[in-house]
Amino acid sequence: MRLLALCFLPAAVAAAAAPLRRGSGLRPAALVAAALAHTALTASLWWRPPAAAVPPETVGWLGVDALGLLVLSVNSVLFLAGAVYAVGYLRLDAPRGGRIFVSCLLAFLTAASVVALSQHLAMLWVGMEAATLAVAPLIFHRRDRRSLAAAWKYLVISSVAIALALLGIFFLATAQAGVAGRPLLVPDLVAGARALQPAWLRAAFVFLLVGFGTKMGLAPMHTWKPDTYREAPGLVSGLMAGALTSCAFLGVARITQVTVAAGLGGFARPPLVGFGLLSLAVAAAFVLAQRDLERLLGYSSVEHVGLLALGLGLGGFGAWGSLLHLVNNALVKGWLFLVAGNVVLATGGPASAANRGLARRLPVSGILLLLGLFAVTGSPPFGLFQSELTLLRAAFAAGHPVIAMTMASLLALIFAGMAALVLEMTLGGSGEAAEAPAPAARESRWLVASPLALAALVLMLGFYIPGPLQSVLARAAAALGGSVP
Amino acid sequence: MSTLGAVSAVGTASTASTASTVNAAPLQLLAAGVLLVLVAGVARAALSRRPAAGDALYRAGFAAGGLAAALAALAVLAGASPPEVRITATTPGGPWVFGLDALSAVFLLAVAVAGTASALYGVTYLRREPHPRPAGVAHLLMAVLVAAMMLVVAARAAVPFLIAWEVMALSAYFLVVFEHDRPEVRRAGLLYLAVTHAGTLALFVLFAAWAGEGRDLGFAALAARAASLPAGGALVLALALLGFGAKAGVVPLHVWLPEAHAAAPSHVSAVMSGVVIKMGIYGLLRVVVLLGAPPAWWGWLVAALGAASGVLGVLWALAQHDLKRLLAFHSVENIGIILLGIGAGSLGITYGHPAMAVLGFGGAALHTLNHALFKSLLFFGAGAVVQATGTRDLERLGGLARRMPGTAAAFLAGAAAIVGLPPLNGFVGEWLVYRSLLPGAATVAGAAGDASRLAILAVPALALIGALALACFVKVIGIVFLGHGRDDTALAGAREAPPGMLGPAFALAAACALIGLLPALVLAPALRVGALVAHRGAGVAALDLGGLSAAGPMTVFALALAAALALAWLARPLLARGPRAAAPTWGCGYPAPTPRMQYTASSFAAPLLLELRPLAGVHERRTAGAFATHAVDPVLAGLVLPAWRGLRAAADRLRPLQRGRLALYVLYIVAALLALLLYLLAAGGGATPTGGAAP
Amino acid sequence: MSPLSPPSPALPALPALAALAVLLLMAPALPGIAVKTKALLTGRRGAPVMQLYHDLWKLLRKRTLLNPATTWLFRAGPVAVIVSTVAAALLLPLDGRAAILSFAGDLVAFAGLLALGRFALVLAGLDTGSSFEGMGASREVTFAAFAEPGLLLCLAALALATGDLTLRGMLGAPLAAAWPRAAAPLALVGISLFVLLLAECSRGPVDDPATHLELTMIHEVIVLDHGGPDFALVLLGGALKLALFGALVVGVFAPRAGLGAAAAIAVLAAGLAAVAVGVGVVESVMARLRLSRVPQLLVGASALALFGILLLLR
Amino acid sequence: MPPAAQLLLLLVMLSDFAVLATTRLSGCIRALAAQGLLLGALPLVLAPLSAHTVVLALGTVAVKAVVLPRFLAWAIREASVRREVEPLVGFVASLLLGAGAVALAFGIAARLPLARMPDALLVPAALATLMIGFIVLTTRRKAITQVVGYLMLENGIYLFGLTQTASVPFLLELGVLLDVFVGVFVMGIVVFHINREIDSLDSEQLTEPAD
Repeated sequence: MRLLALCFLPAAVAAAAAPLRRGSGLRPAALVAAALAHTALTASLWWRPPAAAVPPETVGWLGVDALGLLVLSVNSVLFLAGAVYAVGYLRLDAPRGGRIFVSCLLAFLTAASVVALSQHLAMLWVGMEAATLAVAPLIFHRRDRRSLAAAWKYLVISSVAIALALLGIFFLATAQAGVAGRPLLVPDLVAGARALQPAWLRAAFVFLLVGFGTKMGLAPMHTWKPDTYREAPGLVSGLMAGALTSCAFLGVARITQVTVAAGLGGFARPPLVGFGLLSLAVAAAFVLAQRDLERLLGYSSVEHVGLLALGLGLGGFGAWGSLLHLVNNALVKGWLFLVAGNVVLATGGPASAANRGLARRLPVSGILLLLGLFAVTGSPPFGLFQSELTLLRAAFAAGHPVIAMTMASLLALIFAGMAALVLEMTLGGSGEAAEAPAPAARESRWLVASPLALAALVLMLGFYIPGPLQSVLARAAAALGGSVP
Repeated sequence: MSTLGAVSAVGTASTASTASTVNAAPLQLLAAGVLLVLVAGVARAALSRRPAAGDALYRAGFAAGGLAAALAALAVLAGASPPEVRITATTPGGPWVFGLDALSAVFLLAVAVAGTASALYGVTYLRREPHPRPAGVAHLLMAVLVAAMMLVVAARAAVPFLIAWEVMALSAYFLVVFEHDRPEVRRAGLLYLAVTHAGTLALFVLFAAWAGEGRDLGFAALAARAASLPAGGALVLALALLGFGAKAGVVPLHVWLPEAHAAAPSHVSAVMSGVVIKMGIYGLLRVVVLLGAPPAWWGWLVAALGAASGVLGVLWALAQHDLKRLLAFHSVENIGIILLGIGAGSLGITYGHPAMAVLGFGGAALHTLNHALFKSLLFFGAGAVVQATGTRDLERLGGLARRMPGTAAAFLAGAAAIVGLPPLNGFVGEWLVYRSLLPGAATVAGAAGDASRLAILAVPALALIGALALACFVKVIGIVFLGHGRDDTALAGAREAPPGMLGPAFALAAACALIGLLPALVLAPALRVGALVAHRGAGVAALDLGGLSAAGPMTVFALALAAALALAWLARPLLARGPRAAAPTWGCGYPAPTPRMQYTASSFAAPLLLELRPLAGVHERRTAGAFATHAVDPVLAGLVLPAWRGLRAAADRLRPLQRGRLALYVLYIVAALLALLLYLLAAGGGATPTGGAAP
Repeated sequence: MSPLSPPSPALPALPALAALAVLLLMAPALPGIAVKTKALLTGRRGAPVMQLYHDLWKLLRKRTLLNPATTWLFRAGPVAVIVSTVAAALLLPLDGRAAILSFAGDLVAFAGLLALGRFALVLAGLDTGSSFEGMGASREVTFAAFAEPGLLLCLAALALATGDLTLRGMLGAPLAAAWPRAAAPLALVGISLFVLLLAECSRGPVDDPATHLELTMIHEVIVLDHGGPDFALVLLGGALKLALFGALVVGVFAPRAGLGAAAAIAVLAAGLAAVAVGVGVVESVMARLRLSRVPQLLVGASALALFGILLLLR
Repeated sequence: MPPAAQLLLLLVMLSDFAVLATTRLSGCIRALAAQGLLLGALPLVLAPLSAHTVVLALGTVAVKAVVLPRFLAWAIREASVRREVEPLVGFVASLLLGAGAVALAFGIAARLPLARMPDALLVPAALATLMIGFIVLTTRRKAITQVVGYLMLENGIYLFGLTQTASVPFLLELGVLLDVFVGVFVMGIVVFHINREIDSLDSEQLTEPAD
């Protein structure tokens, strides 16, 4: 019941909020209320999981296992942060009263919840498709030529990806033909994994990896990311980089779960590692000399999904590290994109290197951007440090020192490239910023509360991983054939 | 603040409770020190509206915290061995362990003394800056920096170590870019940050490689794994050189160091040069402690890097006309001396000469402490000069000894110490390093084929370093403090620094003199540190450390020399006959000498630099009226910047791949798919699956 | 494993004190001997051997001149030169057996004391702000930078040959024992030390103590502004340094551990005189080197010592 | 194995080539509509006749043969796009690529271990259509042709889905659902705006000098 509510409550709120008149202020309130309710329901799943965690309680095709719960919670928290932010955002920038904006956001939440909770791969696919399409109008939010181009690319590439994923699901169904168990249900697939036809399973893995990998933004299928993240409002980019990416990762993780359970881990891992390293390399190459903050964050997102894939591919500690990184990445991406959104709101232009002295002009956002640079690049004491260190350990534990050293070298390059831009934007600025708009009005409490909260969470994860999270991480990692480091 | 869980003391807890409380005291003192320093910083930041009260609180809190930490260090150096504290962690990598041993203690002492002195100096220094910025944040960052360093040396597990390490690096970064309105400061900051982050990543890899499949990243667990590392831990040792070497400023990883030190406010330069870079040395020594006997190549490599850093560092320093940059290059030089000691120590372990090992490591440890004292002192002096004159350019300074006698005296003491002149502390440290390189009786008695005897070849390098350092500091003092001012506009308003800045400087000068005059105080602890690091080498226990230290005669020598100098100075008036007569400087008959005719910093150093031109990175500029040299860092200008530009150019060449063409983007997806399908075929995916039954 | 060296005896033996007295008293005569030798070889009468004693006496009775541009460093320089040079002499086994002060690694202290003297003297010169004295200071530290590695190489070679880390040992009995098995390297070290003596003590062909042209001077030009008793101390310090290096050279070539105290002191005196004569001979047969050639000479001397070390390591 | 199915599949492949060969946008769309019609007919001949099959066939025809092509035609008219296809790669080269794709499709299909094969031509036709869809997607300039390519890709997947109708219900419906989604979003919103913004459906003009 709670699961159904998680999925359909946002949609219901969206439907209820759609007819509201503009300017009533009720629409942002409805958004926040839905987000709060969603978070509360999600939290209740932590306190009291639906009876019998293993095998997952299944409401039709819905169920909650550790992996799904993790993704669901990440999305929920991120969405709540986004919803609070949206209150401030819609006051400043709300074409048509934000009707489409709020409806699409809630639709996205519904779709993302379906992805996280569905135990049926086809339904996961449907959710993925719906989530993809739900954010498309949001990319086109600015309604100019550049955002149109970005939305078009996003739609075509996502559609191709989603089509390939569908083909992958067909292959998986083919592989399952003649095997006992309900078709395409994850627990049944895992239970009967050894009986699946390996050839079709491999083909399914390949297509699902390319399909969902494109949605994650793994290189070389990442091309839509920088354009899209630059054009979408910061809030939407944050949700895409944090939540949509997590959903896509869940898709990859599910098929990896099945493949590993079938004893084909040796087949599944090299491509994951390859995509991971390639993503890091591409991010490094394009981060250098990048002049736009949001594009930069887009490439940073490519880097981080690369790390997610890498961890999954390394197995062992890597699976655990990857899952922790999922949490960290979502939170830090939300943090940074919201801050980038503040920069765009305050300066009225793109968050490019032409901006100077943000730490002084936008005291909270500027400092958060500066700190975010260190958080997103895995500097201690932020949470990403723990996950990246775990990934490096995983590489050595799996006997791949070269992978570890390649990864570290690329991370160093990425850091240099990111630091060059972010520091140029945040520091300095006295004398250069004579034309700066009055910053105070543009940095309302609603706009900084969420990034601050997300930053606090990321910082906390560097020191302290709460017990329930530990156990969920451990169970999810075990499902992926990994172990707790 | 974190990592909630049970705190339990292990180790010698089984001894009598009274003994264990005494033994635990140093760690409690350290914790108190860290907390006091942090509280002082937070209080100062919170009281930014009432700077006077904030400053007073900050001074008191910082001094108390520094004192507590110093006491903890002294207690351990005096022989206390506190049990380790373990904190159950919720993060991966096992429990967080903290402890203090003699090696930690000597670095903790440096942090406490130089860090506290710098912080106290910084209070007055920042208040007097011409364009005052909110100083509260800078003081808070300083507190964080010092507290983090205290934790770096106390950490006994990789995760807390890395956290403290990076907090240290980042707070230092923010301090370096305190004056970030100047573009060159931002550039310097970026360079520092890029290098330090790369170094941190190297440390990540180091610990990851060391831990392997292990789940516990505690140092004890790592030490237990040391024997099973492939190739004698070659990877770990190489990464240690990379990660810790970058922090320490070993050539060629030093490129960030002069830039950052020149860009930072002077008290920050003092603490960075004095102690932050020493954390790299600490890391290297800690790795040796945990890893046991390093292979021979490592010892030779470290010694060679030390010689290169020392000689090149001082040579490049000689070429500088920027006072703070010059001092920064001297840090590279002194890191070189320290590395020579570490190299000798490591060779001593490898070749089974415990005395060599103990002397080398002990010398490295002592020189670390010494350098912390006199380099901070020198930066205090430089800061006073820069603040009084508004310039760091040597060619515009001169004659400040008459305007700022206190600063000049303190700077002179620091200079004499860093050059290694007896009877000051620099001499004592270098003496130990020399002795580790020189053959002992045992070595000579050993076979002629004993390769460790080749370490003697580093002796002339050390001598060259010393002589060049002397040349350089003669230049600095002569140009800055002696003679006549070269630029009246800069010097017109030069006044003596206030007591708030002179006090910390004199305190450090007194510490330098104390160690120099009473080497007996430090030699035995230094050699104990050396013995700790060398401990896995055989035979250390049998060494007579007291005999090895020669502390007695050294002390007699130093005291006698100091007494003779003082007596001679006091007796000097006895030689005077009649009243003094004033006479101007001999101008060789030229009737109208001007200050512009004085020897300049360029011309002073030119003969040496031109003699060693290929290494020195000096460009000459001769005009009819003037001779000037311009210094470039050959590594930065010839290696690092071209490499960086090359990388950016390569990245630019990749841009067309992402030109926004949808067709191309789809093609990438197709290509990825095809590649995977090929992989599938190669993995036997098609009709002939290998992993399962084909239908 | 034997300890590297026992601590030195608390009370120095009487012969050591006597030898020190001989060294100090004889020092001002050495430049005179050198000058006399040079004069005789070039067919002139030359100044008397005892000239420096007269000069010192004369200077000590003069008034002190005070340059108003200077600070206390200007006056401290000469004092520090004397003290550091005498202190360095205490570390040498002048009687062939015992030094007044000795400890393992005191060779480093020896070099450090010489550096201390140089540091003080050069700063005293720079204190005037004169460009001549700046020039002299620059040259002095430049040549010292090339001479110091040579000195340490020589001492290290001695340490390697004797297995002793004290000057007392490496110039005493162990050295005498080492000569038969390591004659060639020790001879190289001795020659190297002699060349270093020429440079460190500002003798030809490196410097010309007799020149009166400021631009060509090295050592003399640093102390242009010193006068009266200060200048006397500087001159005395220079002479002492010559004696000190002379004692080193004598120590290497004539280890006197086997001789009686009186004989050893006599050999020291004779050796010092011989070294001074040697200096005079060199100055009379070699033209002054161009300044840029001096580092080559010094590197050459260091190479000799290095070669000696390589021979010993073989 | 009904010969009708063979015929239909051959026609499907022919329509693939028709899309590749035609120089007019309207021709492209007509070929696509024809393909949709063929796809709608296939379930009827491959699977036993049932209400479900009929509904599926009707739905497929409605979406793939009627709604989407009309939509495209309407978009062309509305945006007054020029009628040429404007390929990036010439028509002959495209056809050769297509031929290669078909050959490859047959080669791969022969190696695939399929337990129950409704028709020998089904898998090659699916793969060929998929690959030719990719060819159209990557070698044609205009947004409209890219949509056509994408829909062909979809059709290929639909064809493959026909192999699984028996074991997994609703998979094909998912494919049709995908079409609806894409139809609504891509056509309804984006194409409309492309029209308004830049008076052309040339997606090359959407290329921003990005990185």
